[in-house]
Amino acid sequence: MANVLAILEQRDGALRKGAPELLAAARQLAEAAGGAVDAIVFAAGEVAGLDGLGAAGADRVRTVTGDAFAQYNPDGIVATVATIAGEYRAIVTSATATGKDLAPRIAARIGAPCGMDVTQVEIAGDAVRVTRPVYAGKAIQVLDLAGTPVIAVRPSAYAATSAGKAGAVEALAPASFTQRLTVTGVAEPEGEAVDVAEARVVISGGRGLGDPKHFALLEELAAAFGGEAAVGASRAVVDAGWIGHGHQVGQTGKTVAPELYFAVGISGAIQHLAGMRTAKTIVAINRDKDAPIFKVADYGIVGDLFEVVPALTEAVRKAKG
Amino acid sequence: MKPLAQLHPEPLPPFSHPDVLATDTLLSDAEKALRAEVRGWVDERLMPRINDLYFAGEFPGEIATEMGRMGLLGPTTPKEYGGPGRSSVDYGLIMCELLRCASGIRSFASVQSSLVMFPIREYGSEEQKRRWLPPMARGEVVGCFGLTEPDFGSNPAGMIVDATETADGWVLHGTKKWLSNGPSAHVAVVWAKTNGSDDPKSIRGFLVETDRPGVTVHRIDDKFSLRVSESSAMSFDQVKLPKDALLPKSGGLRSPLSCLTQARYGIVWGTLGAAMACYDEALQYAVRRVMFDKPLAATQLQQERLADMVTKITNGQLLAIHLGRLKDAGQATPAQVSLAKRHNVDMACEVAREARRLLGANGILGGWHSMRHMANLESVYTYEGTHDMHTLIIGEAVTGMAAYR
Amino acid sequence: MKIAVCIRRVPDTTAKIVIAAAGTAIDPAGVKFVPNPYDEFALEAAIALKEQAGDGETVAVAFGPDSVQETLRTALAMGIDRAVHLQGEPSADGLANARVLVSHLKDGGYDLVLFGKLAVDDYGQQTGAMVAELLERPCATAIAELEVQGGTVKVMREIEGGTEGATCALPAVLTCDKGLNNPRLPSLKGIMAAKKKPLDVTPASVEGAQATVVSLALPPERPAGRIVGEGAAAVPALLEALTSEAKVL
Amino acid sequence: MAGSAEYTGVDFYDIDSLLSEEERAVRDTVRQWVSDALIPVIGTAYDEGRFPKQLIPGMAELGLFGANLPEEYGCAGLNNVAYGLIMQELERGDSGIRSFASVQGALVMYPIFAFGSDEQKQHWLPKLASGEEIGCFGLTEPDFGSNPAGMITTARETSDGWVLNGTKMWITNGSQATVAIVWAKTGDIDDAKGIRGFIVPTNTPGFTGKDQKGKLSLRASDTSELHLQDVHLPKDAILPKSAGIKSPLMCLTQARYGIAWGGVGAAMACYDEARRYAMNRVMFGRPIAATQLQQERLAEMLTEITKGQLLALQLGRLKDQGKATPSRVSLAKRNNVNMACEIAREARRLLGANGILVEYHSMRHLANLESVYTYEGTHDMHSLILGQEITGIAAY
Repeated sequence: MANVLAILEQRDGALRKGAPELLAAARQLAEAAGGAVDAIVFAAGEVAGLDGLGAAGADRVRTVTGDAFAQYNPDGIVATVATIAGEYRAIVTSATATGKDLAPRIAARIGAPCGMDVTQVEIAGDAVRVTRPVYAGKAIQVLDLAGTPVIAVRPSAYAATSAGKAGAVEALAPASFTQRLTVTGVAEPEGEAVDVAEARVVISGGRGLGDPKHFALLEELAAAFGGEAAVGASRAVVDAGWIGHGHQVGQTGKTVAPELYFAVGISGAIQHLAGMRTAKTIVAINRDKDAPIFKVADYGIVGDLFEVVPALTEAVRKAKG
Repeated sequence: MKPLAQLHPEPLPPFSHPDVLATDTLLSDAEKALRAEVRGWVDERLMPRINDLYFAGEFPGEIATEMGRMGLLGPTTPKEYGGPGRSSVDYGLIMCELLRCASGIRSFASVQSSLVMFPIREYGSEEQKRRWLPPMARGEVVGCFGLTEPDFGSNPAGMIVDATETADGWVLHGTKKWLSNGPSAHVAVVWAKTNGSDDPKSIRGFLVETDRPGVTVHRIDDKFSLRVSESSAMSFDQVKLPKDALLPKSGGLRSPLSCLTQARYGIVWGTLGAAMACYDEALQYAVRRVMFDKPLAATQLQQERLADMVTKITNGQLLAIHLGRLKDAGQATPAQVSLAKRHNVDMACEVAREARRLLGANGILGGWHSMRHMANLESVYTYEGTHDMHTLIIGEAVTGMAAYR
Repeated sequence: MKIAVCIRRVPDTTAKIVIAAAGTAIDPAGVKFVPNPYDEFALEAAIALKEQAGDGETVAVAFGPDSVQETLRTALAMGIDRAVHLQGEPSADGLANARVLVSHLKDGGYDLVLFGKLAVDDYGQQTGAMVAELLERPCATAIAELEVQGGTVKVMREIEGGTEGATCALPAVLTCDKGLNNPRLPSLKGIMAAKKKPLDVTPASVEGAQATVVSLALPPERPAGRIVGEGAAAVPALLEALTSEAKVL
Repeated sequence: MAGSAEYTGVDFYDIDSLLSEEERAVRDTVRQWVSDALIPVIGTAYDEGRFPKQLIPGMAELGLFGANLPEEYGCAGLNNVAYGLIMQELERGDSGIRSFASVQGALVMYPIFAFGSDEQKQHWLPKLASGEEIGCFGLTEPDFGSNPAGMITTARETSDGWVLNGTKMWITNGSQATVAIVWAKTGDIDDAKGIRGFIVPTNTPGFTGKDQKGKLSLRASDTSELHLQDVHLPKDAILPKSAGIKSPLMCLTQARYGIAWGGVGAAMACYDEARRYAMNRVMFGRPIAATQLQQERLAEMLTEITKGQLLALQLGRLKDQGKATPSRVSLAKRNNVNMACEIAREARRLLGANGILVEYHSMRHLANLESVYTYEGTHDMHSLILGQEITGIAAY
């Protein structure tokens, strides 16, 4: 009962990014508890990349295969995980849309507490102790969870490690379940490969853009980063209908923690700061040198974004070769 | 739309100034003649259309040369440089009549005279004076003055615009804000720190033609005040200047501040003009407007209002004339100018507001003048040293202690 | 159709957070409390579904101290028909709280139970899915589109890099995300009418909570940054800093 | 940029604790609407000098028109404090928008409610509450501003109705109204007791409304002149219970009551803008909020606002008890508008040169408030109303 189960996500036979980071978190917890890490993957068939999971920290990889798992199938996953939950000290998922959907279902099924959006997980006596931002990052809560807690860990909170574990793959039969919800499919918009919540670089725009069409400037800058950058936005411009709400960063939007965050023409309302303050490096570009955003930014440029952003795009393009 | 001036139910008589304490006896005949001449020109050329210009947010550019012909630009400039060589009191009377019409009109003349021609005269080389002053006095060349920056309003010593000396001249870089006349100016007097220094002592003045590569003028249009004046910001992107762009005798923050003292002196007189215009309008209205079967002017509350106004104006008249005489004697100190600027602007703000209020509902209409003055004076309250800054300058002068830092 | 909307009362998102002396909760003094913003999407969805159907009943349910009655009345003012106050102190354990809600919901005959995606105080983001699990009903979380036709529910939710469609049958449990709708403001007539709508109070308490708050603290301040320069001319300096100092390029 | 942070009001003395939950809910709803719908469009509307008509349906849907009239007429049936809070929040946005709601509620719906027949009430009030009909109030005449009893508009009774003739000026909503409440003399021209109110659909032949152009204040509100030339009205156009100059003055008391609250709202907006600006604007290496002169300015503003809030609230409580006499209303209108004028001016001054730019709000309020200072009884008239109350002697 000292082992940790990490539920990995896949889509169309490819592991979703964030698996190594989740395994790193599971590894640390398992070592503190004196146990091993099991990864589990639900899929319709073969999943590429399972052989690399040992290196990332999985002692064992359990695969559950069947047509029922061609799409995300929470009912099937919950039923199967519930049958093996007794083997584990804790169960972890990524704090993604899918992982956060899944964690509380499993917790409720097995009668365990659930820790959501966790940035640090450790053993504290009989409990599993989790650290998590609350009030949109305006405060940090430490919570002790009894039983076999189900914990959704933020993808950016742990760095992948090279653990060199066995990673032996074993098949597990799915448990029988009642299909209550049927996922009919995933639509991926063209040309918008990176999600704000997942991107290594986020470039957010606010009212200072002046007009919705000027988001094109930010898209060009994102493109210069070559597919690892996404465009975000402040609440004001989302509410004004300049860009879809999926781009909103902040207390009522997405909380992001990219390595590099650009706030362009964003004054820095407290709701926005809450959503991006854990970014590793923050750059602010604003014509108002007194804007609050400069108080949280690591680097600031005071100036007209219509001059600065194109120059920056050009410079990044060159730097990236 | 009909010109707003024609919207009056009945036209008011031409402007005449109040003179309760016979302050006119302190002026010479020549001074009074000059005043009458300027007043006549303003009444004929500007008053009929000033409200329409205000609504449209337009400066009547063609008056530059007319003003030049009348000797209203740089009037204290000596004759050898193309000026009429008038006294400071003359200059004040001109400012008074111009602001009686509109703050934006006076600002135009004041920038040209006190902020452009004055520093050239004071800090320029002989060659610069001969080249620039005569066409400026004629109104053929228009100037503007770049001192304030977006983040350095009351604190010009903090400026970050810089001029770096090169082998064959200077390179100017940075942004200035709140330059009156900017959009029509041919040349700007720009104040910059030099050679990367952060020391206010390194500040020098430069004559920058606005058509030089790297100079960009941004109009500021969305204004509730000074709508007849052309406000702007001006940015200098690595602008190359020849060696002789430098005003050779300028040095340190003291130089631009001496220009401001000239401009503030003009404001002392100008605001007197605005206050007198509002008072006169209110008085003429009060004697004509009948309510409860008698003219407003026959009621105690309006009489109190008018008495307050005229008392304040009389104080302002005495301050202005006395300060002018001191200045002509070479004795006016910057703190004395501050005292009069602070007082007369505040006085004019109060008089304009009370005049507007006496005009009742009509007072919000653009066919009348007091509310326009009231809005303009808010800018005057803030520019050339805010009211608060003058409080602290006077405070420093009387206590010996600086409280603004 | 009978719809329950489970709502919470939270500090206004503009509120400055101050930690109470005990170090496990915020100090509520001077903090303005509002309905949880995500719950407003759920309330709007419920009211709109009823308006669309032309009949049915909408019920707002809240578990919490007496102060949640103000939030329930806001829901009534928006147009919810009646309110149920489960009177008690919620715990830090979402599952224990979910059981309290289920004690009311299980026999309520609800076709649909709606939640906000999360509450902007504790960010627990779990009660809705747990309630569904305990009620053994289908569940979709964080939905941004909703269509109910006959007994069938069609939803869309945003996931990383795309949108996920799903269907289920009524009765169901849904949690609502931003984008689902534009919540209406309570009208003045609605505010007056809210006073006359039923608000039933039932004492409730959590049992068997398995989560304990150890501490609540303010996050570390970010170290002060610096202005690298003005305008486009500062771009090279920025790039240099990102490359050699921050090492993020 | 100005106003990007969320507005949360000004409440230094926990005056919220003196409000009921409904009153706070009403206030919060209107505040939110102003932030979401009004603030984003007001700058352009003001600049262009037009009333933002697109806001009318939203205002009606929230129930902002005649909100203190009974529910049976489609109104919200609020108490007078809640009604006052609506006016406060609307004027936080713009005096012109508050004026619009004020005219519709206090000067059109109120006289129909107070002086109308049952049929008139049933017919007009629900339509005015829903914004289907827009009203205006014709009392002031070009030469009779502070002295409406001197009016020269006449209503002559004929065999089948009435014929109205005259000119009314300074009519808010005049050009877009579908119905006007017009006050006219039915008897001798010197007899103020013969003044009666009439409901005049604005499409009646002989009725014209013309906008007053070239305003430097209340630019987001329509101000018009009404001309009535042989306007024939049916018998039932008269408000049967209207009787003498007292009747329109009762309407003005309603409107002035709203203005006492509106002034507080404008002052709160200016103070809020000035405070935020002072905290952010750095001069001489520190925020200007750190200087004594600006702190004094802010302290003065906050003190005056707090007093104005208490004054408005107490007046509202008195009104709900039927004890808000016209002179009590005069005191509050006079004080709060004057207070708001001072605060708008000082806020503008704190904003420095930026304070003259359209993107900030204080100078717009400053200009608007000059109209508010003058309309619904000028400051001076209220001085004299109070003077008469104190001394028993009329001095006007």
